[in-house]
Formats: sequence, C-alpha cells, structure tokens
Amino acid sequence: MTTEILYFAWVREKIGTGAETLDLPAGLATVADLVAWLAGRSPGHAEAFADPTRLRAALDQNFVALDAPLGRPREVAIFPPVTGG
Amino acid sequence: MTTEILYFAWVREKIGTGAETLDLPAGLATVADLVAWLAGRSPGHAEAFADPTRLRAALDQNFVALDAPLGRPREVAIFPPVTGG
Amino acid sequence: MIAVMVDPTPIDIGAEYAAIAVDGAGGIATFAGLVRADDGVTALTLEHYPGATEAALVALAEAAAARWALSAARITHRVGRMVPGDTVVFVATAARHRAAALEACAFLIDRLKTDAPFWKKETLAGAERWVEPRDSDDAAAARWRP
Amino acid sequence: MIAVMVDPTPIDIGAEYAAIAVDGAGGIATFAGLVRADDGVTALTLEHYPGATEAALVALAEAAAARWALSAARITHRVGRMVPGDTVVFVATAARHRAAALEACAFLIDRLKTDAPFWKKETLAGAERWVEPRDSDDAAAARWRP
Repeated sequence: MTTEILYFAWVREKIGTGAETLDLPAGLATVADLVAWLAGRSPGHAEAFADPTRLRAALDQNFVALDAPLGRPREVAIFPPVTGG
Repeated sequence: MTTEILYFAWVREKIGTGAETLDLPAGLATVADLVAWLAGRSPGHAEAFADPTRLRAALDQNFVALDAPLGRPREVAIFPPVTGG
Repeated sequence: MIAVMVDPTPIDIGAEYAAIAVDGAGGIATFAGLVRADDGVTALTLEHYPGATEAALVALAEAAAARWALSAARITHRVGRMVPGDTVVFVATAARHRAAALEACAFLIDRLKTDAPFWKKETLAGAERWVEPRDSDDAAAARWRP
Repeated sequence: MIAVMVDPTPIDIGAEYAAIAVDGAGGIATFAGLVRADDGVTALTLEHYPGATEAALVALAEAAAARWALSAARITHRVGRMVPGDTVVFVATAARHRAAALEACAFLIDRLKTDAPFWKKETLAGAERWVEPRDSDDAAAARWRP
C-alpha cells in the first residue's frame, strides 16, 4: 500500500516538490518516525526536517501532534505552523 | 429673549408640533420646572409631560438630567429615552 | 478619518465599504443593523435631532479613534421610513490590526444605541407604536465604560 | 446557512455582502483582512491545503453557528499572489441580534488564524520570506476556548 505525502510552504520549497507517493517501510510507529525516515531521502528533505519543533502534520487531513501514532493513513501532510487569515 | 423648544418622537406627537418659540417666565430654576410650566400650555402638553420619568432633555444640544439648572439656553429639547441604532 | 452621516436615503453598502478601505488598513470591521419583520412589523420610522445627532455620532467616533488606534471610522444612520430588510445603520472601522477594528466597531454600535438621539416607531397591523428603550442596550453600552 | 470558499480570484465584497444579508437577520458583522505594505512588502502569496483547509473553515463556521444563534456565516479566503490593499479574507456573520453577530465574527477571524491551514509568504525588496506564526494570534484564538 502506498501513501501520499504532501508538503506545504517552506517544507515544500526545501524538498522541491509538493507531493510524493511512497511505500512506507514497516516499523514507523509515530509521525516523528516517518519524518526521520523521510529526512534521509535527500539533502532537501534533511534540511526541511532538520528541526521537528518547527513542523506540524496531518493524517488523512486530521491535524495531529508529531508523537501521534502513524497508523496506516492514505495521506500524510507535513508543513510549518499555519499563518493564515 | 425667546427660547426655541423642540419636541421629538411621541412627545412631539402628543403636543402636535415639533417646535415652538416661547418667552419663558422668570423663576424656572431647573429643566423640570420648565417642563411643569409647559404642561400647562395645552391638554397635549399635559399628556406629553404627565410622567417626567419618561422624559429626557437637552440644553443647547447638551444632554442633561431633568433636575439640571435651566440657565438661559437658546434651545431646549424634550424627548423620550433614545431607541436608535 | 472620521465620517458620520444621517440621511433618509438608502445606505449604499458598496460605497460605504469603498470609503472605509483606506490605505494602510490591515483590518476592516463593519456592523449593519437591519429592520426585522418581528411581530408583523411592516415598517420602521426613525426620527432624529438634527445637529445634535450628528454631533453625538462624531463624539462617539472620536472616542473610538482615541481609545483604539483607528485609521478610519464611519457611522452612517438612515432616518425616515424603512421596511424589513432595509439597513438602518452601518458602522465601519479600519485599523492596522484586527483587534482594534473589531472592538471599536462593537463599541460604536453599542454606544450608539444609548448615546445618540434617534427614536424608532414601528408600524404593525396598520397601527404605529414607539419602541421602548431596552435594558439590554444599556447593559451593552455600559460594558465599554473605562 | 454556512458557506466557505477558498479561491485565487479577488474577493467581491459586494457579492459577499449580498449573500450574507439573509431574510430575518437583524445584524450583520463583517471583518476583512487586507494586505499591508509593512516593511516594504510588495506582494503576499497565500498557500493552502486543498480539501483540508475548506473542511477546517466549515468546522469553524459550524462551531460558531452552534455557539451563537447565527442565521448565516460565510468565510471567503483568497489564495495565490496578492498586493497591498487586496482583501485576503472576508468573514461575515448574520444573526437576529447584534451581540451574536459581532462575537461570532471576532471568533471566526481569531480562530481562523490558528486553526486553518494557510501559509503566507511576503515579497519585499525582491526577496521572499515565509511569515512566522505570531504568539498574539495564539492568544487571540485561546480566549474563545470554553
């Protein structure tokens, strides 16, 4: 099963793409584990994910803390804190 | 010296006019004294001024309590509590 | 920039909005009060005290501009006969930051209800009645006392 | 009646206003957030999370309608590139009574700043920078917690 990973704002810019479809390895217990794994994919990923305190995430469009269980989402989004309105 | 007396809302309707120019007698110390004197001018005035607690006033467009000193205003307005907006 | 108007012509929301959107404003708050058809009301007639009413609105707008950092404040109040759905009053505030615009707008409409000489008469079932002042308006105005 | 829209086209205030003025509303409160030219900002670019952003706005509007007695709530948020003076967001609430409309409008704009996925990038002196979240926005949103 593949997972759609979405990036927004400067996370997207540093990685160089807004979306990638990936086969996630077994053993990723939390969102933070996924972020750590993604950081190894490229220097851009590494830079985007260097400081996890600056990241927020959503699993299937539900906002979660980075220490939330990852489960088996179809869509994961990783992004900075929001600054809208 | 004459004084312009203005009436608004149901005070105006009961009296039958929105303005009258009057020579005020000596001895009216407060706005309430003026109201009591005006009440004697006609049955309409008497009805309009029957319950002074329902009246508000302005002297030269400054809102005052009925027990305020009358002084020698050029314009006195007598009206119900406001209900705008 | 303070502007007040009391006029029998219908309030043009588009024109009001264009007038408040001054350079530099980061936030614009507005409030419109409309005639409701409560209890079968078919018309509302507003009376004011020419001169004194406009002065009271200017004083309110100046108080708001002094208390909050406003770049503009407008109060436009209709008088005369209106029907349900018509806009009776339109208050607009502009400020660099949203909290100032929002609070000043609420202040102006609350205080306007108690501090400006307007009187409302309702027409219903062919009869007319003057609206009585409401305690809730006094309470709303009182919460802005310093 | 809840309506939310996230769109790159300029916000048409007149159309927004016409849409919120529903039968029976006694008060309409609105707030517009505009692009400011602070620090020489020449453009602002808004990004959102399609689907999730709209859902977050609907959830906010439903929360407001449940907490206050609203007859309608609208949130229209622009995305893409804007210049100073452009309207970024327009929030409008309609209710029978003014306090409900005013409070719900303030609630929506405060919570929208922290609860809806939008990201702002400023262009100034030819360079671009992502806007950092502000503590004051968190504080403004927190005051609505029950």
